[in-house]
Amino acid sequence: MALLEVSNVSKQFGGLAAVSNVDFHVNQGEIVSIIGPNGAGKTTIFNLLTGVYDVTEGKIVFDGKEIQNKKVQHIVNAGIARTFQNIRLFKNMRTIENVMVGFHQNTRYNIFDLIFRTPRFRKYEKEAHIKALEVLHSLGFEKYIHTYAGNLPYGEQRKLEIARAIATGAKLLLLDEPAAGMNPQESEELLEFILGLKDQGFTIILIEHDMSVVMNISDRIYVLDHGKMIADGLPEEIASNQMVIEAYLGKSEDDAAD
Amino acid sequence: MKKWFALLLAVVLACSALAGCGSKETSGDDGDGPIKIAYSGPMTGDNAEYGLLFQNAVELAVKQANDAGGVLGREVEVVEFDDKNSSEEAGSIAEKIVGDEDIVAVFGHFASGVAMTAAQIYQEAGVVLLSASASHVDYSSIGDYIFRNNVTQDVEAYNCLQIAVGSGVKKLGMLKLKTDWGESAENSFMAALEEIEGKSDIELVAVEEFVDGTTDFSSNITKFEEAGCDGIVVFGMYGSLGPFAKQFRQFNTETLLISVGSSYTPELIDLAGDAAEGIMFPGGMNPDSTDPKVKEFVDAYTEYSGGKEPENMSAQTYENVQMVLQAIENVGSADREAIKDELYNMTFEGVTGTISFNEIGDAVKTQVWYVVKDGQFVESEDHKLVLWDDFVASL
Amino acid sequence: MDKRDKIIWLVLLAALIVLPAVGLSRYLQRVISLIFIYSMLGLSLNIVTGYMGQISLGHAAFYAIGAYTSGLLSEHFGLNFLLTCVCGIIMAGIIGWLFSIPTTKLSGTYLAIITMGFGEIVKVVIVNWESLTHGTYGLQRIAKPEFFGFQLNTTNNGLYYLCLIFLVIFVLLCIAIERSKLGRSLRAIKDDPLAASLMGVEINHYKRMAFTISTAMAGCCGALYAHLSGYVDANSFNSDVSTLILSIVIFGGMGSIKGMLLGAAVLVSFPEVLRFVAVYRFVVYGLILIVMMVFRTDGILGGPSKRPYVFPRFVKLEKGEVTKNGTAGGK
Amino acid sequence: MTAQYIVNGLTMGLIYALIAVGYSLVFGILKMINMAHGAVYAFGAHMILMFVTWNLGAVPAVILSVLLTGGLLVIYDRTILATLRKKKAPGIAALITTIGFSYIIQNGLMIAFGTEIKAFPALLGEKMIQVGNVKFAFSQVYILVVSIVLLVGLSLLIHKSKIGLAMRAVEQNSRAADLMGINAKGVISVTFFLSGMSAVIAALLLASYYQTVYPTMGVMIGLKGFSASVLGGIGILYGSAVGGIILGIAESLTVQFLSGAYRDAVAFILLFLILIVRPNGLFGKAKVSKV
Repeated sequence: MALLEVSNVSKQFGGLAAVSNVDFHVNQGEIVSIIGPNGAGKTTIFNLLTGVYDVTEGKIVFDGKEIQNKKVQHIVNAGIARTFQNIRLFKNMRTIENVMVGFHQNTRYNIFDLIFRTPRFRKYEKEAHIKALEVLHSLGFEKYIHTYAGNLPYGEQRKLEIARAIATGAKLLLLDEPAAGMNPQESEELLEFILGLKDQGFTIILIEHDMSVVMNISDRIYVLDHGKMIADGLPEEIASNQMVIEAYLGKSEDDAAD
Repeated sequence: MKKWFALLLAVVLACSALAGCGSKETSGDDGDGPIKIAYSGPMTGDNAEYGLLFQNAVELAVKQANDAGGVLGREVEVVEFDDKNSSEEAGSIAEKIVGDEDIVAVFGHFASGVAMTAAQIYQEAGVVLLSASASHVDYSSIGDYIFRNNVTQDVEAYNCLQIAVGSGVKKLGMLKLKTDWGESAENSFMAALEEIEGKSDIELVAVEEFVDGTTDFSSNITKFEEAGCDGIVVFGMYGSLGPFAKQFRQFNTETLLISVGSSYTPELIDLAGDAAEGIMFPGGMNPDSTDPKVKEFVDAYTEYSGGKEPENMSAQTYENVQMVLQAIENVGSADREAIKDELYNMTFEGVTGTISFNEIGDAVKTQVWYVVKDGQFVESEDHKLVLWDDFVASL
Repeated sequence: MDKRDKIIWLVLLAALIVLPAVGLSRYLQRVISLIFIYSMLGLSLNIVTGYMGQISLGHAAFYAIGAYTSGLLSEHFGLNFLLTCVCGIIMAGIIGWLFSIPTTKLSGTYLAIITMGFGEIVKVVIVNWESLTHGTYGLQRIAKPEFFGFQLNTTNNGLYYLCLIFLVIFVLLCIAIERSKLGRSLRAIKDDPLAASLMGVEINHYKRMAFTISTAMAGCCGALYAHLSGYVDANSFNSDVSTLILSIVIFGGMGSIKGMLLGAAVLVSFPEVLRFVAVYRFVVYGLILIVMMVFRTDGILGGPSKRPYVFPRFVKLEKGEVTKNGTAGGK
Repeated sequence: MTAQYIVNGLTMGLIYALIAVGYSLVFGILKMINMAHGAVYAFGAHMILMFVTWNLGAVPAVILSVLLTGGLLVIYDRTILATLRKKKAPGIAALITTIGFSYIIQNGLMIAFGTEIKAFPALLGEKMIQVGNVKFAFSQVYILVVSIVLLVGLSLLIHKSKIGLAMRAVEQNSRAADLMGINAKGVISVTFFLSGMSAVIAALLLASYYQTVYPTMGVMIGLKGFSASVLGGIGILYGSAVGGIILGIAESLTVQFLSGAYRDAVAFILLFLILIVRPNGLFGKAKVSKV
């Protein structure tokens, strides 16, 4: 049974069908990429998966449970976390605080615990701090612990966003164009990092334009164009698929004639 | 570094601010040096015009006393405060005044609510408070140090009813300012109406309230018209009476308008213009009276205040200062308690008539029936205000 | 809290405890007690405006609710101050919670508008509900707090110390909130609400909680003020008071606890100093607001602190890792 | 007699509409509430009074007052708000400066003109007209005519004229408008000037109808005009006009059926309900927030 099962999902904004009758699935431990030209509806799918938008029709089943149109907090609790196309870190908070906000749902103490500093408060705060430090170590962020997220270099901010998503304890990570705006050396480094995540057992859905990253990292690829799935399969198949090329490059002069 | 500097600067500012106004603690009035009295009134915020009018009256009385050689051969000095017509400010000022042992008596605090807040502190510390404007019924009962040389609410309300009945009003309307002053004026007026139940065919047919600062009375006027009032009593200051009269006269020119003494100022004529014609008041001192005592005070006040004419409450403030100075003269010392005791048993020939305080500190005042005739406040020839009990008996 | 902060707090506390021994006049005591109360009001609004970035222009409404609840209970039932104060806290908190339910979905300008409207509505209710609140007369001669027969008033410095004790409690409460999941969530909501919700923070729940805590704290200040001044009416809680509280938060520095005390000290003592300049002080007061916003938007003590992140005491770290004073460095 | 109340309500409603327009103009462009608008209204009234007492005649007094008040707002925007925009300061900062600005104007007026209520000449005459059993002053007709002319004129200017197009462009995205060669700074100044003008005209109409002027006259009128603009949907001109009229009539009916004491409360209770039910006001559209 796939970890994530998306069947016949559509999303209409008034007349415009951003996404129509999309089906795809992701198995445990896989890295699946969704590619397609700008405005194909990739980020809309992420918003549907994370509950930011409600589906107009169709079902999304994650880990055996239906999660479409559920509240954002329930979906995060169920184990899906995401990053954003344009970075949305808590700029005025420190690196370690950003990660600890990720731990939010696992730090189970209430208002009275925090006022009277009860043992329960101390236990969860300590746990949160230790885990945050571990996550930051795995990123090699020792020297950035005290820095404010807004002051981090661009590449590190991308990584921190992923670290924050991991901190929520998610099983499925939705990475929205993590390599955007990165030079080859940085995207190479990111590639290693994502593969590292795969080894740690995370399942990943990747939206990405940088074909060098997509082709090397993905187990399977789906291609989306104008809200419809036009192709899916292994990276090699997708690379040579005529429809995909047309979707990206458009029809060549003579083909259009006939 | 910059933040440290800003922090340091702000802390220094705050400390100097607080140290700057710490008043020195001195022992009681030790018989020499200037006699200090305090005046506090609203210099800013609402009713600031009254605050300034009273300030002139206090300063005039002190200047005249000092020109005549001071009291007990000592110069008199006034310490002035602005209580912004707010109880919280008045509380702080009262604490400051009672803290300064040299101050022997306090005048002012315009509105009843503000005066009563401060009165608790003066009473606790034993400093005489003499108000010329508080009209709240239980103001003086706060304590034996609390005096009032002003017509109390009930006397003024009774006189308004006297004017209404005397002018033959049958269907009476009431327009009431929504403040503690307006509430207690209404209560006294209702009590007066009950007293003359059955003895006169006057009937209260409409009661309208308005919030301070209202200038649009159109809806209230429409209600009075619907009730068919031939007389309306307005419990409000000249700032509300003026616009109301102007708007009311656009709708109806016969109905009689009656208001309280405090609306009896030249500014009313500016605001209401010819709509003020025929408005009747129970009032205190008449600035154009021919009585030499009044004439001399009015001229001295107008000259001192640079052209502002005194109204009744400023005259009462002037008398209050003179009374306290007279009390110090009689007792031969500026001791706070001695002044208080002397005030109870002295009578004083003031500008508004002879004044003596009853056992709870209220001055027994009589009022005059005034009417506005072509822009002037004139004593009504054909009617005279009598004591309330005589009036009830005469019905 | 790192070493430097601890020293500052202890020195400040010691100074404030010793101050009355220097012989404060009743007037100065009253002014300083007012500064304590307005510091607490600043701390209460700081939770909504400082941490969460939402403006409330009607905070005086909850200050009034606390004052009237405590004043009326002590007038009708003669309850001890602590009891009436707790009731004031609960009443203001409950009304704050009820108010926050429909308004959490509003933000920014609209929340500012509706809180301002609520402030005016509370004032009208106080003026017109004569049977309960004595209407425009206000509450007269509110009893001074009494503990075991010992009455606190300005002659025995009692009220001064009562306010100081409450201030210490408020400061500790705010530090506890700031250094916890709640504090982090509120600041995350301020920075990016959508990202915060996607990290599992239930936005509306935390906004309501912040609002309720803030209004409950304001209720406590109201109870304290009622018994300090002995007289309250509708005008003691008008829109100028709300603006003053907001200005304290802005002037002191949004999100900075020390900033609240500083803001209150300067903005409350300032009109007392310029008392002789009567009318001008409001003009200068307006100028302060403008100058602050143009030149120092973070206020005097606001803005991100340069000092390293402080790990809680109970987080003992193995030697090799990051020690408390951050050997790992950082900007 | 309810007709009489409706007429009274309509008069106040149109004044609230004019004030609401002032708020909508500024909010439309800068997404900022100008908390000093009530004080600007009082400033306009006192300027007219001052020029009239210099017996310059009614029309020149009003024109001078419009120039002075509009100029004051433009200077305020260019000096203070522009620096805040340059520094990308948060929204609160601009809001707080307007609160400070209103303190300065109001207390400046108190210093210059004293705090007592002053008489204002009835520039629009005092004749009364009777239609059926409804009586109203001639100046009420003036208020009706002038405010409608102004409201329509401003709407035409915004929606039909070139400067109006520029204003709407700056409203959507001032950086993009700059790139298109629109002088955003100039457009913002014109907006402030128009907002000041609408306040002065509202002041002229009301002050000559009630013939009273005092420094704090703008506080309550400002708050109510503000509620009216939110009622109609802030940023939308015709919304403000409708909001103002609804508020004026509701207020007048409250005084008729309840009592004068609740006159001010009705504005805020109405505001409270509208914001809960339709936060964007009667005519406002909900904005879709993009991720």
